[in-house]
Amino acid sequence: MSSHAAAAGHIDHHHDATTTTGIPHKKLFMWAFLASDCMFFGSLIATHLIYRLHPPVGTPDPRDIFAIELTSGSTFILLMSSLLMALAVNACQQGNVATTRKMLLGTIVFGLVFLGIQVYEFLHFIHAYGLTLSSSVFGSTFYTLTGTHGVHVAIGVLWLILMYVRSFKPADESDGQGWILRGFFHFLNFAAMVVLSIYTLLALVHGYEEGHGLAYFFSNHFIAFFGCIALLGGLIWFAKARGPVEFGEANAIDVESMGLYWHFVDIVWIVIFPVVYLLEYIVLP
Amino acid sequence: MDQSIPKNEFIGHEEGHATETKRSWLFTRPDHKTGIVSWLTTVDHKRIGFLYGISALFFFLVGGVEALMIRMQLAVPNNDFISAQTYNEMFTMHATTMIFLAVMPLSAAFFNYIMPLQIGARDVAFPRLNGFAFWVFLAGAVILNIGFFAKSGLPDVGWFGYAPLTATAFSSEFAGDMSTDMWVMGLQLLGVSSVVGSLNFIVTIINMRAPGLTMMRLPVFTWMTLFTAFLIILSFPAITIALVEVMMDRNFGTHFFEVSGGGLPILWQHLFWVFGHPEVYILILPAMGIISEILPTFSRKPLFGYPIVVFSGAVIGLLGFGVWSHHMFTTGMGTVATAAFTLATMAIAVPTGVKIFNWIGTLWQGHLMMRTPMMFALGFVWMFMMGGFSGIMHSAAPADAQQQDSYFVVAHFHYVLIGGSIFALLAGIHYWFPLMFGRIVSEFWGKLSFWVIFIGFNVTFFPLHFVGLNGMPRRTFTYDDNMGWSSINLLSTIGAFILGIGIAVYFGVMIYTYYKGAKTKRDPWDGRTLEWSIPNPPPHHNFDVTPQVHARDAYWYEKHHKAEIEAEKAKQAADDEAHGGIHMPSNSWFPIITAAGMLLGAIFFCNHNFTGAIVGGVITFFGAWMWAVEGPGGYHLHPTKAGDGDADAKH
Amino acid sequence: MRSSVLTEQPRRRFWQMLLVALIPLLSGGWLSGPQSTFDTKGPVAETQLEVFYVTLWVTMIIFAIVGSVLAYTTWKFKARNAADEHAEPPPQGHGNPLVELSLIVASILALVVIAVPTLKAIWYTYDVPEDQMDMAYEVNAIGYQWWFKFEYPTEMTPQPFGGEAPLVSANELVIPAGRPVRVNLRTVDVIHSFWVPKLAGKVDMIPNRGNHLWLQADEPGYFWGQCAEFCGESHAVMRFRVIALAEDDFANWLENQKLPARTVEAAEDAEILAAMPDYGTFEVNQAGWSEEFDADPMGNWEAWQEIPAEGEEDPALIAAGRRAFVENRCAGCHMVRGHEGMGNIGPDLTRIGSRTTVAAGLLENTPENLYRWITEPDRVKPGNYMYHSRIVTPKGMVTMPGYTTRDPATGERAPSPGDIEVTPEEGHALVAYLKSLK
Amino acid sequence: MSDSASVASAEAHAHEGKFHVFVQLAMILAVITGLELLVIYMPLANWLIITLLMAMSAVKFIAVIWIFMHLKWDKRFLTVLFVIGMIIGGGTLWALLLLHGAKDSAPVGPAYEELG
Ligand code: HEA
Ligand code: HEA
Ligand code: HEC
Ligand code: CUA
Ligand SMILES: [Cu+2]
Repeated sequence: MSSHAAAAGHIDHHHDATTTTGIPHKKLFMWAFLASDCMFFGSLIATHLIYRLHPPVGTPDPRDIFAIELTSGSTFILLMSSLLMALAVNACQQGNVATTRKMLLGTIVFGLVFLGIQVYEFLHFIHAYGLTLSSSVFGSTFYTLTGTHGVHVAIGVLWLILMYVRSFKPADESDGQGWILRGFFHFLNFAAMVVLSIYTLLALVHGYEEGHGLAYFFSNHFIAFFGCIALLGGLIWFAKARGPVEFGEANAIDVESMGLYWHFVDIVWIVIFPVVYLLEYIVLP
Repeated sequence: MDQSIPKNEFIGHEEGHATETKRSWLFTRPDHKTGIVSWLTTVDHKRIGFLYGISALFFFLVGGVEALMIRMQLAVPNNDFISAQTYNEMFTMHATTMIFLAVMPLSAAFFNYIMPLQIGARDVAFPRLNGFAFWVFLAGAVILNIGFFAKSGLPDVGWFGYAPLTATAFSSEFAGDMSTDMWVMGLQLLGVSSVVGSLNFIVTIINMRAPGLTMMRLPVFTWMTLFTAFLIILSFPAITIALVEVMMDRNFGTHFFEVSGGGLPILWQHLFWVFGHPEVYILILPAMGIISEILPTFSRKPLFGYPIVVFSGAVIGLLGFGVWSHHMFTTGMGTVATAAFTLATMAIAVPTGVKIFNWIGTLWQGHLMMRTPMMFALGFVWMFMMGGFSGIMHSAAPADAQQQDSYFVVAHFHYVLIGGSIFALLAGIHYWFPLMFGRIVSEFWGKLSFWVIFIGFNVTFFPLHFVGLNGMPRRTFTYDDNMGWSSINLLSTIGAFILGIGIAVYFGVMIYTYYKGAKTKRDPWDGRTLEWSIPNPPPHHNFDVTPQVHARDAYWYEKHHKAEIEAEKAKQAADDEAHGGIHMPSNSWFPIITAAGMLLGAIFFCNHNFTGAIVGGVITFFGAWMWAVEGPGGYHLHPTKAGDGDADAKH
Repeated sequence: MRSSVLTEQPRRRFWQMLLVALIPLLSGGWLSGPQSTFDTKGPVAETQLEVFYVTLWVTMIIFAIVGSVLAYTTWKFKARNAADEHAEPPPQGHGNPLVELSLIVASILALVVIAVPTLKAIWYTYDVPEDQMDMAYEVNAIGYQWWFKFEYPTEMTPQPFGGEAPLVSANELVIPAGRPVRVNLRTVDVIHSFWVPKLAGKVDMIPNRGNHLWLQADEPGYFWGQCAEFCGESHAVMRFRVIALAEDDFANWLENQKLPARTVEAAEDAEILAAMPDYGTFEVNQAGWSEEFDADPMGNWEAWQEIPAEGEEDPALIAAGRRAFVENRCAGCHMVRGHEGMGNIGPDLTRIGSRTTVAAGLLENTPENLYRWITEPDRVKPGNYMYHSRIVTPKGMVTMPGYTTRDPATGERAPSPGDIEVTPEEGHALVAYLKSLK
Repeated sequence: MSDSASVASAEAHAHEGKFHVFVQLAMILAVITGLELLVIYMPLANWLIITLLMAMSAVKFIAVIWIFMHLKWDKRFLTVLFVIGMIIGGGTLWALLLLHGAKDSAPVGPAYEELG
């Protein structure tokens, strides 16, 4: 609780006078959690590698399945989202709400692109190569490991969206539950937008892969496409300025904790990428 | 417990927050100070500690009754008191209950209740999260025990659930048997609870110490809380993953431990014991912390070799992560691995020994007050030492090849678990009872219960060493009379009933004391740490004035530097007032709502009702979100202003 | 004392046993059972016991020292009265690094004393010593819920479907004495563990893992063994025996084992002569051992191998049993090499008549016990897969028609279609048939 | 507490500066990712490639926690805290791989027969 410092008009982001060590509670909490998460992903990666060390009969050759270019692309995307996240924290610490929001949005979009690629990748592996959770141990460990990472990303995206919506909380709370309701719909709008646009995009990609043109896409996914546009309009309406907000430097610690989580998800991928994907190209004879 | 705080004490929220009246109905904080709602929504660490304690003691009795069922069945050869299936359910639930639902939460009760008091804090760092940890614990406990009332029955795979026995093929007697799913989900929720709670304690201890309370002045119990919390956050993820893998195998057809698909059951053992061994230190370190508080108090001397006791706690914790395979000496790991784990395991005797030596050093030249807590503490030192020695016998792998999965192991771990953890926890209850409830247990009855428990315990478990070396395997519902095990088993059963009587006496005395016991003044034992500086039972806000710490054993110092402290207190009180009084967190509904969502989701998931599981998930999400939106909240107290606050006479 | 005494005079029994229990170690009675780890009969168990003694002595000595200091301290510094308690607090000393350090060093030294023999023994017990490798005998032990299959990979026998396969036996492992035996440990379902305390410590049988152990019986003898890893409902009664034979006896035994099952020919018109005793009903989980057998297990084992003289058997009954074996679908699960038995789900029964136990070491192989097992396997061994034949589907285990179940309320048999129902007549015939398989 | 205005502006400056640090770092990391992809196609010895890969991902890992997650500017305690988790998690991973790589742990059974 950095309220006393907030009252003094300036927040020292590296030192919180209300705690013994000067480290804000939330930051300490998050780092301890991340230490714990190391063990979490350590165990998962260990499981995957142990089965790679001893592939049972009938294990497919991952090199036939992986599309390394695509995965490199998503690796890059996640890296860039990490950059945006860092910039969002930076902006928030300076009380720059507008930039914070932009950076948050960017992080969300990049996170979603990563997830989209992962979903696409999974679907592709399933349909093109028949690699499923139960088709082989490789499928089990691969999907569980990358899927768990994906769930981490998804949770991160959810958190980011909630934080984004939170940044519109009006300073003047005199209308009681008004802002809560608005926040709720804002979130719903956002969530619907995410789901629908991923659907639309996948449809587009799918249509393209099948060799259909844009015309086909529009005639078949008309509603989804315009639904997206409408929801986008909704988001813009929600984002309209409505007077001062209760969001700023004092919330930097929240954004920062979220950022730590997001970066951690990124570094987990930094490990998974070489270990799960790249190693396959050299280790097996 | 029930501090009634008049409504007019609410002077609104912190700067920048709207005041109470303007809040939406959804976020009107429940401000009940008494009644059921006050308990459901509580964020007070003392109340949460109390809830943990009560549930743990309840489950201790449940686990004890399960133990008695085991012992009844084994009393005579070829008994058919209970069926093989029931027997297997009993030892599985006995162990799971005792470890996860009795000893761990009882330790958590002390972490919650005592640790913040020892560091001079008014609550933990995240009060609502603390409530959440408790409710999730309860949810896990409920799921584990649903089998008592459901067709599937209780889990029957043993407390370490070795794959592939947990696969549907071997543990589902009929389609839709979900006892093992319940076990998996129950442990999973308990894991969430423990990890969340521990993160909270870590932040609290690191960040909320009273001014002047440097790390090297922390009471040893607080240190051990910290180490335990670290062990929990670093070891539970391993079992979480292992359980996820079993869950996937059972529900989504993966092959993690599915033998025909190439699964390696040995991997489950590794992942389980990567968690499992640190877990046994999770059970013993808090106990050692309690002992390190009691022995100095009743010897009226500081702990001998404080830094080295603390340091050895850290070493035990750290080494504890490198010895897990000593539970797997018979799995054919090969010579090098076996040798490495043997040596690492033996190494743990050194820091543990250091603790024993320092406890004896503490007693040396003290004025030993032989009160009940002290009796239990001394009992602990003796019994734990014996349990440790049988641990050393296990650590020699070739000898362990004859002991593994025999009753010798059962004897070993009951010595460390009962003679160790349980003795220390019982000591702790006695020791802090006057602080918690303002009443003191009769010495006669307390000592009587100690002796009955002590004798019963040894009669039960000492002979089990022999029956184990005489070749009796554990987890067997029956045995033949020609094996030479009969007399020992009968003796052990008799012992278990003596132990049961001892425990019944213990609880009887506690309940009596709670209602009718002699009232006591503040600080009845002439304590050394900060928790004794406050009135009993402690007020809602713990400390009227944030304490200043000048030395280890802070309260002992205060008592011997009265004048200096008085002046300091006055200044600190003025300081607190200048900051607008003491900030206290508000109650909240959302921790329990979030936990309830998890409970629902988990139960539905076990039943393969995925819609229900999603509903549970949505409730969880909703609870967590509202929790975030309602904000920390809080109000201010002014205990040092004339007329309110501490009514107790200053000591 | 037969345990049937228990049901007759539970009270007297109780006090008797209590009395025995109170005379601990003196007689050594607590450590001298058939599975005692102290009564070692081979080099592996011997080595393990020596290591145990080292740990025991070291910890006992430390216990004696630390315990005496602790006891002395408690006695010496105890406050003896209220005045004592309220006396001025003692000096508030904080510790003594020198004491700490020397105790740490002493502890480490004590551990080194344990560690050295331990390490040596780890290498020794791991596998047959290099110089004896060529004389080692190899067998495979395979765990099933809840019995053991033993294979002799070096002894090939012709198979009913043609070709050759290793000699198979169940629940009683016969090994040559005075020779190292290397046991390959496998399992078909869950984890089991192979433990013959007098010969060697246990090693687990883990799916998808190639474990092994070695042991050696210095002298011929009869040893008790037990599964020592929890493996489901009947883990407690998953037992086995090891019989070590002198080299010649072992060779003879092998020769006999390799032959097809013994056949007792009955004349077309032979009549069943033997009386069929009424065994009554059996208690659940009733004891299945006898003092007569335990008095000389090895002698009894040898007696069991004898082929009955002409006239001691009832050929007609045996023939009826052989028919019943087919009619009751026993043949689908059990192998009787040379006869109709073709199954491999259950234990090989080619020589069941010469085994001293049935139901995986649980019951002494008397006609009464055998009858009990084949008529009411559920009362002998909870959950066993002879009684419930099973199929495993992804959704869990489904029980197939098996033995008829009893109505839990009335205790009456309640057959459902397709169930096996062994009538008393068939039961006696089956017993005679199985007993004839020597 | 650093309440004074001058410190505040210095801080603000530092933040300005961090913008460039972050962007530059992201560029470097992107380049390393490209190199990772390149190196697996290089005609080098396996051990060398593995070492290179591990080294590069370690560099990325450390860079992210050190700069993006600003451990560099935070209290050292946080670094220690995280490193404890990293060492225990990584150590366990490593030990598990060693244990399973040992000869005695080579799987045996129908599911593995062809390779056996
Ligand atoms: C509170 C819990 C607790 C504690 C503290 C311990 C402490 C120890 N344990 Fe125990 N253990 C369990 C709980 C615990 N254990 C449980 C529950 C199981 C069974 C799990 C299951 O299978 O279900 C188990 C099983 C177990 C095994 C596996 C047995 C088997 O299944 O084959 C082993 C093997 O090495 C072992 C060893 C040790 C050792 C070396 C210690 C050491 O930490 C002990 C150290 C203490 C001392 C040695 C005494 C004091 C020291 C001195 C006075 C100094 C001088 C001494 C010397 C130099 C020797 N334990
Ligand atoms: C902290 C842990 C803990 C504790 C405290 C205990 C306590 C006891 N345990 Fe247990 N035990 C384990 C942990 C623990 N155990 C574990 C981990 C296993 C391994 C399981 C496995 O193999 O998977 C095990 C296994 C185990 C076995 C071996 C089973 C087997 O392998 O087949 C036995 C057998 O004697 C046993 C006995 C006892 C007894 C007699 C007590 C006694 O101390 C119990 C004392 C308590 C009471 C007797 C209750 C008294 C209460 C009343 C009298 C009032 C009742 C009234 C109401 C409820 C209204 N335990
Ligand atoms: C569904 C398969 C199945 C059928 C049918 C079956 N058995 Fe069995 N049998 C088993 C199994 C499995 C065991 C091992 C049980 C155990 O010990 O847990 C066994 C064990 C035995 C044993 C004990 C072997 C030993 O060495 O311990 C005998 C004898 C036996 N069966 C006889 C019979 C007879 C006679 C019949 C027919 C009436 C029969 N079995 C039908 C599966 C079957
Ligand atoms: Cu097989 Cu226990
Ligand atoms: Cu252990």
